[in-house]
Amino acid sequence: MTPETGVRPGRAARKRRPARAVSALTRSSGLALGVSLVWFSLLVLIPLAAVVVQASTGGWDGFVKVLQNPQTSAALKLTVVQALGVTLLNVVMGTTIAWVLVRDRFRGAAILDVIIDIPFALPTIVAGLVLLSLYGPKSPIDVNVASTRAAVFLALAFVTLPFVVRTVQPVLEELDTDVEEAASSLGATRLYTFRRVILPSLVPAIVAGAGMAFARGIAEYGSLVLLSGNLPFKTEVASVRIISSIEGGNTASAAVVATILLVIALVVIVALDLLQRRVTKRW
Amino acid sequence: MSIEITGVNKSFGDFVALENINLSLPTGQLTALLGPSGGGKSTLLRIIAGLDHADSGSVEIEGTNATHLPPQKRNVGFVFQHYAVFKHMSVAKNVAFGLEIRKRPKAEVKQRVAELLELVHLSQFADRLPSQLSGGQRQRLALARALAVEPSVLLLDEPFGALDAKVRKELRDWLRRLHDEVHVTTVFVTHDQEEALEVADEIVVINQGRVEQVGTPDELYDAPASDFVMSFLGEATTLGGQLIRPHDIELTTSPTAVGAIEGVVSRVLRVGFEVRVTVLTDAGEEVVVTLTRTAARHLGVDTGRHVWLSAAAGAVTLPSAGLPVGTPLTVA
Amino acid sequence: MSIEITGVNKSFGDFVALENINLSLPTGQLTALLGPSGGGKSTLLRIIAGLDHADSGSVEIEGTNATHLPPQKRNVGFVFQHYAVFKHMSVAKNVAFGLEIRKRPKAEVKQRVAELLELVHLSQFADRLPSQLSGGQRQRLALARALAVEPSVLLLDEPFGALDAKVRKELRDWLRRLHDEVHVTTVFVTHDQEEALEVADEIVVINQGRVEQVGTPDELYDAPASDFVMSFLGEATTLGGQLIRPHDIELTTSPTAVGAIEGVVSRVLRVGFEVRVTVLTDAGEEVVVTLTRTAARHLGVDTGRHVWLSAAAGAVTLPSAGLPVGTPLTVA
Amino acid sequence: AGGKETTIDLVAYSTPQTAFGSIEKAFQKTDAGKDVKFSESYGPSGDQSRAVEGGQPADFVNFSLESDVTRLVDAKLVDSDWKTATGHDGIVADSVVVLVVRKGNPKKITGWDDLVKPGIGIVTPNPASSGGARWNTLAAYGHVLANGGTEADAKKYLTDYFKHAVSLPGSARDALTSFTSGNGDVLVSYENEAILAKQKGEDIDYIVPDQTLLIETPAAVTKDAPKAAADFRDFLFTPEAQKDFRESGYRTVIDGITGDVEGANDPANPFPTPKKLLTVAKDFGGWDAAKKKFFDEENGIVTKIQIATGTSE
Amino acid sequence: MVKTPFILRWFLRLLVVAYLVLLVAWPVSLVVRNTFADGFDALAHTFSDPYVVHALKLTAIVAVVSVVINTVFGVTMSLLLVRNTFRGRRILSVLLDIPMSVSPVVVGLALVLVYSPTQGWFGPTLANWGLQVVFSTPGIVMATVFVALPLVIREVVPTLQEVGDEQEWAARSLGANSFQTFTRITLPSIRWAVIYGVVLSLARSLGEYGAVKVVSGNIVGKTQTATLIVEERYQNFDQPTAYATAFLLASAAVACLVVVALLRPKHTAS
Ligand SMILES: Nc1ncnc2c1ncn2[C@@H]1O[C@H](COP(=O)(O)OP(=O)(O)OP(=O)(O)O)[C@@H](O)[C@H]1O
Ligand SMILES: Nc1ncnc2c1ncn2[C@@H]1O[C@H](COP(=O)(O)OP(=O)(O)OP(=O)(O)O)[C@@H](O)[C@H]1O
Ligand SMILES: [Mg+2]
Ligand SMILES: [Mg+2]
Ligand SMILES: O=S(=O)([O-])[O-]
Repeated sequence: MTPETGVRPGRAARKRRPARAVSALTRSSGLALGVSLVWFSLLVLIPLAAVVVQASTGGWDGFVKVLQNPQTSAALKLTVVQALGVTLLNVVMGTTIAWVLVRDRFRGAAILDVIIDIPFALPTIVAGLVLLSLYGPKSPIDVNVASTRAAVFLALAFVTLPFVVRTVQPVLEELDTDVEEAASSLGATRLYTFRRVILPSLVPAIVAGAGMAFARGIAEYGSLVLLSGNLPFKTEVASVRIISSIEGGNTASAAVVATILLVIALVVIVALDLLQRRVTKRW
Repeated sequence: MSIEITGVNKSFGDFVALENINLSLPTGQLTALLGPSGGGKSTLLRIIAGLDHADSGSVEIEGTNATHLPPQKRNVGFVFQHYAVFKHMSVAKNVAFGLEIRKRPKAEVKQRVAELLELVHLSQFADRLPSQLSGGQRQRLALARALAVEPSVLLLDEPFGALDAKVRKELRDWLRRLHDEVHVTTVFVTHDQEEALEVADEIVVINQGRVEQVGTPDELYDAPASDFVMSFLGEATTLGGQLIRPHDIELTTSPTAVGAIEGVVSRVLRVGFEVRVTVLTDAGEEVVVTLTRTAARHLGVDTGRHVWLSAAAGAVTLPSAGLPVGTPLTVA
Repeated sequence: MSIEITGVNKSFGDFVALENINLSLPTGQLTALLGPSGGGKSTLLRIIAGLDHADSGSVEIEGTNATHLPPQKRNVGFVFQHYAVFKHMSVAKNVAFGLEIRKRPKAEVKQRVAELLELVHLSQFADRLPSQLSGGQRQRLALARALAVEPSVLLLDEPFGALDAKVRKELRDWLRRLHDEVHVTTVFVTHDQEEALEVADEIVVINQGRVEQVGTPDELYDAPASDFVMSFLGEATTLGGQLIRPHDIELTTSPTAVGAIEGVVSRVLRVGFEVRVTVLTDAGEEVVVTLTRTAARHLGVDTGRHVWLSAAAGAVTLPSAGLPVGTPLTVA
Repeated sequence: AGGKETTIDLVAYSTPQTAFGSIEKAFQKTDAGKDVKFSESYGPSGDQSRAVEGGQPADFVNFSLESDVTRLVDAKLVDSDWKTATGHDGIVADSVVVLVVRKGNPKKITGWDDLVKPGIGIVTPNPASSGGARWNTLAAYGHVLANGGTEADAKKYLTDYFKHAVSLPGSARDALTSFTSGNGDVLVSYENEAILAKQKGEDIDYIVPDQTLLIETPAAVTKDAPKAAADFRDFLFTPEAQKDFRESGYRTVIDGITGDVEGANDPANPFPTPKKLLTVAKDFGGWDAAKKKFFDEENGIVTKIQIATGTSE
Repeated sequence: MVKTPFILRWFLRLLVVAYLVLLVAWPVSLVVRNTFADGFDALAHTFSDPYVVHALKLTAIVAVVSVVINTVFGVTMSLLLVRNTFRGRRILSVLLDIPMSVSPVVVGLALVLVYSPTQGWFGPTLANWGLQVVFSTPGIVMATVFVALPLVIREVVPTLQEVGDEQEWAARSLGANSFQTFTRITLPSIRWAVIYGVVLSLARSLGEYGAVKVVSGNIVGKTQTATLIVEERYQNFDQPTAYATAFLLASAAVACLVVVALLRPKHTAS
């Protein structure tokens, strides 16, 4: 295979000057973009706008007040910290798992491969239950994390597992091995080759997976409630605050928390994107 | 002995790519691997570099058994037929890669990269990404990258394939010179017979996974072991059922020599300094004869002219087996 | 006129890859694009095929303005420098692709694929995946794929780059013959001057994004418009400050000609049929002279021998500008 | 109604699902219910109420909190006279707050005071996210007052209570699940839940504390509901329907229903009268006042206590 | 291909096996064990319960429809993002990740705010046209599509970038139009990404609870999906049915990948 399957000469230049004819939308892709955008708006943008509108009924003060509530801000902080931690774990473990599944197809690897997606398919209550019975007070291996922050972390690790694995896997499948050979012939060890040659190609996929894992992490609720116990200031996550506000008849402050989570997600996703650009540039 | 290959076999499934290869390449020698496409050249080179593993047989490099050594421990420079440049690194970073692994001081790396880019005429492209290079530029990059680490063995898989004769000659001369200076053991694959004849100390002809002949350029040219080697190294044509080089045929416009074969000129093609004359003999053979332009002008060779052909004194001839060389392919 | 290129410019960022290119390539002509690496050959070819767009200027194919036509509407066959074979399809499927797109009957597709694979010697590999092919085999696959659709214009970017002289010659002859039979307009990029001289009806020399000269092989060889063209097409050396072909120098062992330049033979290299003699003149010039082996033997040329050099009658010479050709590169 | 089928869209909180199963069958045997079918939806009380407010089809609703009906009155989906349309203030079933412990009561829990002893872990649904769970909190608070304590004592008790909480799941059922999965030593829940769980074979016991709160679950029909819905609501107050409520662990709203209740501590005497039974109306001034005083997101007592306990750790 | 050193290979293998066993395999084995605690009784019972069967059917329909929508939308979007430049492309790319970060309850809330037949922005109008979105199947589909929206895109985009467009151009030059190029060249090149995207979306669609709960109304035998019934049954002490249904959901995700694994050619070229 040729080494430049990735980018044909011309692409980079195109990026620099987006006005080039090559890149301009053709009529059919313009149409496709239009239809997609309408659908995306109807499904996501407009409903979320409705949430933001709700949030803004209290004006700026609404936001300040919600953020000043120590319980809410504690929950937000916990959520973000845990989600970041889990994202980091996923970046490392997800990439490793993908690597082992694609490149080290040992006997039994197929079994591991098919269970990766189960955390998505399992109803949250069942997920919570089985985690609780293995890592709760009745743990057969005496690991009791119930009602601690470790429980939040564990539950999030469970539900976010597939993201990085599944984004990295297909890229690894398509990755050409000749550059790896080139690196090793230049004296690079396997690890060095991985770090300097393979990893940069995986970075976009890892970042995509990490972004989703983080997003899911800050939004998760169902699977961690049984395990974490929802203790205010300790294991209560932001979603619980949203639910509480809704229950308390205060949709506006629920919407405020939801909006704050949206903004955090946006910031993190943009930051990841920028980081990826820097990283891939630097290498 | 720098590289010692003993009894190497390699199959891909049922397909035998290399069959009982035995070679010894002395330290400091410049060896050319020559052979038709699919003959197994790249496979052999990859096995020497440790990028592929032989099914059986052993590879010794500089006295140590390297059969099971990973590539990075072989101190072998490799230029890939498909370049295999690092897509996400700039040109300069690509070249610096091997040096950085070896933890050379920054200043040294920088200087060495600059020198090498100068050598391959890529200085002005140092900060570009490989995707912004032309084919030949990529190949030069790959070359510079392999040379950067000053390996004890250099393996080059068609290092000049995408380069024009001028750059090719420069780099070739440079390689020859580098070689003469530092005596790095070099093996390079080429599909260019002239290149092999001109640069190599020794040529290994590989065909269908087997070594056909090993020898100095002159040995191979003057005493080809088989009609395959003869027709593969330089042009060959058949004259009276014998394989002979077009240059070794004497063409006269009158039947001077005894046993000269008569024919009619069917085509005259001038290629730069040379003139290629195709003669249809009375026996129905199509013989190609090469003359210098001066000789052709002198003889007044032209289409339709009756000529007589004979082997020059001391010409190498071999009985032509199988298909005559240059059998026309049918247009599909 | 089959292909008419008018005022084409193309830049990548600040880098000017093509500058005001004007060319007309008549229907049925076989044109070679020749030039140093990075000169803009691939870029031009890609613009003709519609794979890239010029910043300004227009491309006309067979009378219709194709400047804004998508590639699939141009009926242009393209062989990519880097092959761009379909990785997930078998060899046969790759070749069949264009035919299947055109909804040709199954039996016809099968037969045509078989013929083409036969032509490029890949019949036995029909069911392999490209990743299981050698470099040359991939190139032949790419060639067969482009030929399958019988395009009205064939654009080949170094179609024989990875092939040995023998296969190369076969395919080249085949291309020439195909061309003569069906008169498909063909443009092919090559870095091999000899190939261009031998096969092409017309040669376009491109350097640094500009057309240096357009002409028949003989015109270019005999009347190069610049020292660039002269030194690019065939070898050139400097004799008394004049650019001249090594073949055009007369070497004598005694000062026969008036104004002959004296020197000492510093190196004698035999390359197959030829002998390349390097002479160091008293003025300190390194001159390369090519002789036939017979002539060299006859003259008794050997290292250290005093010889006299002069331009042969009718030799083309040009004042040598800038760096003399063959300036040694420093070993980094 | 002449063979014409009517469907009643029934929207209710989770717990009475079993009871409604048999009550519906019984109703369908009556004249009024002959051609009636049910389309049912169960879930957390607040969620269900909001869904109806948001347009979920509903003819008959049954919630665990009065305020969930009030929401529909405000949305003009339920007539404001829903309480007086039938007797019993619209309350179809009662229960009390109880303390659920592990089988055999290994921690020897007998009343509220035992909950705040060292080493005891409490599981109770989160009063913030589960409207129904607010009964528990009021009971815990109210028992201090019932014993003659001051509001300050009650606050102090509630603070200790939340300090001992090891799990505050989102709803009453989640809390039960959490408890039966091993969390905590005592679960604060409803008597009917405890009885139902025992009926289903869970390894638990429960204690009716001496001072506890009466839980009252309201039902109503919506404005556009077919007549059958009102008939069904009225049917709930018949002894037949009340018997079904009783059998699934509820205390009846009419007198005179007897019979053993399987799963109760003493099946023959399933519903002992606590020494002191608080009610929201009497002891807390009704739900509106209680909500404001205890559960206000900013200044509610519970909110403040949670902040105090949370930040003190 | 270069081999990874023995020790490193085993270290990675063990690490991955341990991690996956502790995090997924073991917990999931509990589901299996609970399902088959009484042999096949629980499964048999589950399949004889008309409400469960209805819920399973509904879930199957919703999941398939959602996956189809998300796949078509996702692949189209990915192509637009990678192979074109247009104003706002990067903003759009970031926005596409947003649905992941919205709490399921908020997803439900947002959809209700817009599509509620009584109070929504568009709901009353749509209701006038006879289109009931929330509290019926379209709403469930929308919620499901919403929560799984970025999955296919995030799978496909990196692979599309890695594969490059050289082969696509080759196809164009051979006369293939955009559609043919897409189906014959692009799609096969990104097939693994699409497959993983589909499997992930499917799993996510099967398992979603919170958002679906809010928009479905959880009407037994009508809008109750399998996940909702698992929750309900578990809480009503019908644990065997809950586990059996959960087992079926997990099996669907596994089956999907097993099919993929079987379809995979024995030795893929690399
Ligand atoms: N995407 C790009 N961005 C920037 N520069 C580019 C890009 N693509 C090509 N170039 C530059 O344009 C010039 C012409 O490239 P082109 O590929 O046409 O050369 P070429 O004549 O085909 O050379 P070769 O014989 O080496 O293939 C080169 O100097 C190359 O570096
Ligand atoms: N992975 C593989 N699977 C099957 N056959 C293979 C594989 N790799 C190479 N081959 C076959 O082995 C033979 C030798 O290949 P190799 O690459 O060594 O040829 P080569 O001499 O380098 O040819 P070229 O000059 O065309 O590059 C070829 O016929 C090729 O098709
Ligand atoms: Mg090769
Ligand atoms: Mg090129
Ligand atoms: O279902 S509850 O709201 O009563 O927990």
